[in-house]
Amino acid sequence: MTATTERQAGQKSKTMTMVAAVNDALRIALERDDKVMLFGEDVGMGGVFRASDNLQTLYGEERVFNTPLSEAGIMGLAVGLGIAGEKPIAELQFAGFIYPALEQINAQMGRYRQRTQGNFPLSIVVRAPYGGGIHSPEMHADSPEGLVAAVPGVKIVIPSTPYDAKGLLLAAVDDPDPVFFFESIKLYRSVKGEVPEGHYTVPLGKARIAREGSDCTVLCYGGMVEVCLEAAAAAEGAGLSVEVVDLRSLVPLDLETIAASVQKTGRVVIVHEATRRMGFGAELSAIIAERYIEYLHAPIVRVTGWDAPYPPFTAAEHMYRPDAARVASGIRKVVEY
Amino acid sequence: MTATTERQAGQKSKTMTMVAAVNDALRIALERDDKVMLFGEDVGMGGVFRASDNLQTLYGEERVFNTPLSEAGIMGLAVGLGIAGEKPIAELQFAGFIYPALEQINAQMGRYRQRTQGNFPLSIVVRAPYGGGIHSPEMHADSPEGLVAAVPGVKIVIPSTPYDAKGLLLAAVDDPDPVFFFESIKLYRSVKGEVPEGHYTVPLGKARIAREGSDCTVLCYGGMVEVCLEAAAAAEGAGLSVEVVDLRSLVPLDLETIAASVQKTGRVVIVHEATRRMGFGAELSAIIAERYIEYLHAPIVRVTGWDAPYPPFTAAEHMYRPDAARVASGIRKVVEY
Amino acid sequence: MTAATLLPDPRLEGTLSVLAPDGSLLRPDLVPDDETLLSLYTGMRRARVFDDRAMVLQRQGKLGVYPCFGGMEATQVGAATALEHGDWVLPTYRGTALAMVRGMSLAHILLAWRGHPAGYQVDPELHILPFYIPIANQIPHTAGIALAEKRRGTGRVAMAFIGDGGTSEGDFHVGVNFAGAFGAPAIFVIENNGWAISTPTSVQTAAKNLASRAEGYGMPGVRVDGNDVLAMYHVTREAAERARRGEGPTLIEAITYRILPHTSSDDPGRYREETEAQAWKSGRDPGKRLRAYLESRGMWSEAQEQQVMQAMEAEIKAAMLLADQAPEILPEALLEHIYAEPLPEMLEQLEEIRALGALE
Amino acid sequence: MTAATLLPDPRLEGTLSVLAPDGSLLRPDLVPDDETLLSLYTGMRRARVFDDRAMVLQRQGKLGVYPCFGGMEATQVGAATALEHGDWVLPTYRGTALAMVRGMSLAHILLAWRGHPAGYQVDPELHILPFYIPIANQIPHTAGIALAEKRRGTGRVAMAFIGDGGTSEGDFHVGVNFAGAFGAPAIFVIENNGWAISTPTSVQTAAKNLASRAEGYGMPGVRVDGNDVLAMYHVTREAAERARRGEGPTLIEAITYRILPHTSSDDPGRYREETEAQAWKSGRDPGKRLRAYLESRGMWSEAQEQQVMQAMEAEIKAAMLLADQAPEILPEALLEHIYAEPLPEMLEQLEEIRALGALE
Ligand SMILES: Cc1ncc(C[n+]2csc(CCOP(=O)(O)OP(=O)(O)O)c2C)c(N)n1
Ligand SMILES: Cc1ncc(C[n+]2csc(CCOP(=O)(O)OP(=O)(O)O)c2C)c(N)n1
Ligand SMILES: [Mg+2]
Ligand SMILES: [Mg+2]
Repeated sequence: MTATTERQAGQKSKTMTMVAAVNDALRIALERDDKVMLFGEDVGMGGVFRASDNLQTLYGEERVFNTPLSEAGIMGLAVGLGIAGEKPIAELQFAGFIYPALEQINAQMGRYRQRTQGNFPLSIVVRAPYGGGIHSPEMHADSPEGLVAAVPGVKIVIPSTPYDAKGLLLAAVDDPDPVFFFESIKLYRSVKGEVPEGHYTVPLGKARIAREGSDCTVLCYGGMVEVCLEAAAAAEGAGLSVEVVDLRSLVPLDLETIAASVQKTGRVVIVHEATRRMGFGAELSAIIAERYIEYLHAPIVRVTGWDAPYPPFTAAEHMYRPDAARVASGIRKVVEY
Repeated sequence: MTATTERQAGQKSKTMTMVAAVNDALRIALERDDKVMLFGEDVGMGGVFRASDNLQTLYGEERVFNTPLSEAGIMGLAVGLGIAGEKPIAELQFAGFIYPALEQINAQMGRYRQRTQGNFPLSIVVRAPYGGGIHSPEMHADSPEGLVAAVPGVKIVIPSTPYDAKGLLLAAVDDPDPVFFFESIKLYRSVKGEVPEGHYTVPLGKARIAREGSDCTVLCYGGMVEVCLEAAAAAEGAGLSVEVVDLRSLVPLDLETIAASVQKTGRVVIVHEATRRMGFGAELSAIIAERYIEYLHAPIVRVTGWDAPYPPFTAAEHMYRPDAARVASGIRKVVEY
Repeated sequence: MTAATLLPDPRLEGTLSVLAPDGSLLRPDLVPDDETLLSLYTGMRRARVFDDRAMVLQRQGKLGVYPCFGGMEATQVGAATALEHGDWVLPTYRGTALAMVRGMSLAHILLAWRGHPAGYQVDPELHILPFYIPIANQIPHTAGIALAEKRRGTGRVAMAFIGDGGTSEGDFHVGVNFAGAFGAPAIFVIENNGWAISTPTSVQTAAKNLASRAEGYGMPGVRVDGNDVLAMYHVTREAAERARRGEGPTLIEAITYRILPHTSSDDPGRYREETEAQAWKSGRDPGKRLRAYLESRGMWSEAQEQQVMQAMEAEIKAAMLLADQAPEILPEALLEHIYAEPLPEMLEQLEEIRALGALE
Repeated sequence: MTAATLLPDPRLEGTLSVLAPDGSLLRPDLVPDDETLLSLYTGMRRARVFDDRAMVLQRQGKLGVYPCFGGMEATQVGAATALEHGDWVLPTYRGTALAMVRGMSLAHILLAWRGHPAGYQVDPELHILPFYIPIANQIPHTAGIALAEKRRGTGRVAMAFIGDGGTSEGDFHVGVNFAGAFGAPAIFVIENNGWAISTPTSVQTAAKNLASRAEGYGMPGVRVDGNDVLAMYHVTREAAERARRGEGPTLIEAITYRILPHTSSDDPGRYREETEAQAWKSGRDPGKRLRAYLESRGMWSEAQEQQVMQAMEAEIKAAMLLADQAPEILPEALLEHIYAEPLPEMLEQLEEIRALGALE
């Protein structure tokens, strides 16, 4: 069950939204392995984004269920089930509600394998809708992937297409380590794509060149990929060739793809929704400054959320979440340097 | 009460340990302002490191007291007291037990000023002994300053000398924002220094050149400063002039001092005990790669804890916590580049 | 009233009622003075009108996601009315009626539900804190505020609301226990409306009721009919008096029902039959209940009713006008009030935002 | 026995005892069979000898900070003995006696308290998890493990220990409530030893007792004399049987006393008079109590006592020899078992560590 297989030749496919792709992956995971259980706040009725729609009906209340309202409890339950050899898929209703669960994540989930010297590995998937773009209330648009990346022992995956969402989620379920799977709320219904039927996996730790280019590298993931592609397309008009790297997985990180792109372009812009200070861009930048500085022709620029909370509702969101214009301005900074 | 004053000329001084300096600052803070309250697990009897020794006797159980055992509760209590206009000084018994409190820190303490548009500012100090070096049990040697630095709205101070410990702590008490004050456990009793009697402050946001040098800049703080100084002294033997910058405060960060040093040396080593991935070194490196890359002659090297939990007791600690030899090897990497 | 509405609801077992659902008086000893009676009634009416209107405004795109409270107004109006000026109130997102009773202006409330910074600038004089979105976080704050008041000997109390679902969070436990341990003058009101989005209370916990938690924190636990505003008023007042006497906190479980969706974004049809909601709606409406009683005493007429409704509609209209005139949000708003003084890099970020505005 | 030791302790009010402190039999109906009696007694003796010895070893620099449990061995030995093979045990840092009863080897335990990785490699067959350092984290795990066993229909239960101080943490609440809500076969034992380092239980909470929390989670709460190993054995067994019958979790509050310092690093003289500790030590020692009973039935002699003690001393010596022979810790140990496969950058970090070793 741990072998990951890429998409089979001849596999049929369907056009679907990102949330449908997630739902499809969850259904297949439940179908393939009786150890898989799916739970979280309101997961039984399909979840607030309908990612688990219909799954309780198909697989029963024993395997797909609501929990009491506690993120620490949901993470702790997942750890306990993992200790006992089950394969829990836990949902945090919004990534902004991960904070009460950080004790269980940091002190337990990430450390359990080492604390038991490999005797109690935890094969857990934690799904969390993250990020902004839909005018949500306070705390509902946070991007805490950087906090989770600080935890040794957990992996982090963030898809940007329906195809990847399904394949990466199925790979995460097969993975022997705890995997955080952040799903961009903005992309749930705004993006459609071809998704093969049945089981396939996209391997963790491999970035995707979303657009090739030679003048500048843009590193991004999740909800920012479409924004960066838009900026890259606009830059083309100005005669600039921008490479957009969709990291797909922050831990493990695809150092090879990053190295190759930086080596080629010598200029790097990093884009994420999270705050700048201690966002995952800090780690990306540090890695590049440590390993590939000889290739750099310009400062590494971060285009990110500001060092402030994500603002609620419509009032100021447009000034907070990076858009193509801001990415373009970041690109200009590095190419004009 | 908010004006900060540097040490007065003619102020008498005493040689004391770091923990004595902390105790002295706490006593003065309690003495100066009736709004100051001091609490946490076992704080009443002086705390497990005796930082609050004798203070309950002096200021009574109403102002210096034990709380029930909950870090979330301690942080939440501090927020509530802050809302009501008090000036709480809360202790987390070990920084490694900050994780259950991250909800209160991230969702509340850091956001309250903005959420109330300045009407409910929180003048809170959170003290937390951090880091390794004393063969402590699992989870007792963590360095979570990077996680806290990810929270907009809070400040972070980490002293490395008794003089700074007292002056920075008194400045933190006067500060109108929540300030996290991380105290290196290793330094508590191993370091002595001259400390003026009475009240004085060391301003937040100003780094200290712990040793001047011209070949290479070492950025460090807290328990790593003495280690870096040792490495710098050893490097001198090899004809290298190493500048050691004791940051003292991570938020706000003294960009000017960092810029001046990087500009002078063109080579940077960053040292901390926390894990490398998403440690505060990531942010430091990213800031330098974004602002001062033109001055760099070498990669930015991070000498840090490994991407793994801090090991318990004596068995493997010597291989985990950066020591002078490791810092020296980092220095060699950047100067020999 | 249909037959269904008359069925006793097991959730209400052991709760205090002053009025029966049909408005008949059960506890003459607990009826407050006329002025209070009228202010409780108009408070509920005004709140309900606002709530209905807010749902419409939300559908028109004039508010963000709105957490409606219609049908539950008695818990909030009763509890808030029982407090004095200077007492603190810590609401959940569903606490708009608490805010109204505390005197927060409707324009302010509308701006809050638009996410306009002005809507967050709560007036410290009102002693009501902003709507708490992350669940249960306010509970430890309540312990802290109450402890501060105790230390100062002001006789003020701090009251927090929380949902039935919210009682499962760690912060609920931690905060209530702290308040108990410190003997702090706090009141915790569990607004038990039967649901946490799609999760019924029976899935939330195996406890028979939530007031039974009180003993484990060393404080009295009180169960009350949350749709009976006189009962709510009474138990809150008693709890406040206990607290002021230095006898510590109280845990109140108010049984009510969420007859509406969770918020303007929710579709309860996905997870429940509406029969129970219908029964509560038609049979246990808190406004109708008190009105029937007031009418039986000749204290209320249809004319008065119309007057309150119309005045409220006019007030909302005026508030909307005011809210619409709120100043445009400047880039500064994003980075202001994070620290007392912005950090240098934040000033640079502000320049970036301004420059982008110029670009577009 | 001095007069002081005979004073009734109010903490014990309402607890179940099978034996009086002097070993006289109070509940003949609850005495287990002879084999169990002897294994409970020798379990306690062995545990106490180990604990005494471990404190000495710690002072000699041969163990890290050691959390002693002497005087509290009955809670752990009684509870662990009541379970079956295959049931799960989640200990706190103070749970060395639990580990011994579960069959963890002494060498293994010694290595754990040295921080040697081998000491963490708990044998999954024993179903005892590593000593939990961060307080209360194990409680939600217990709910998860118990839920897994319930789903599989194995009839196995999961039992967690926690201290009185630990009950104030959010994770305690969250985990116990989850177990209740899921009707999971879990047992939560509060090892109430009166102190959380320097904080007495009366400062920890205003609750009269901690078993009173149970009702708020919808499960039975049981109070037991934690220094009476027969009572501990009995209530744990009952709880396990309930759980196996599908009747859900139980919360047990075992009243005991921390007669020793918090750990080898603590000095209780800083925060308490030792009179209470002395009274418990001399008047309520769990080993003496059972021994007196066994002797009254002619089931134990001084010769047997000497044999157990000497065997245990020999066993500890042998374990120390084994522990001292544990392989030197290689750099690999730091970065191994973080992930199933190390990340590429971790392999580089490993090279760095190795290079440093070569340097020095
Ligand atoms: C910490 C946290 N987790 C999850 C949510 C998402 N959420 C918002 S309301 C809600 C249900 C709350 O139910 P209850 O406490 O009963 O209050 P009610 O909405 O019924 O008034 C959830 C899960 C949140 N706001 N905060
Ligand atoms: C989350 C967390 N906070 C703080 C500590 C530090 N600490 C270790 S033991 C202890 C007291 C625990 O008391 P109690 O739960 O009564 O257990 P006992 O030690 O008495 O067995 C504290 C505060 C910790 N280990 N974990
Ligand atoms: Mg509810
Ligand atoms: Mg204890």
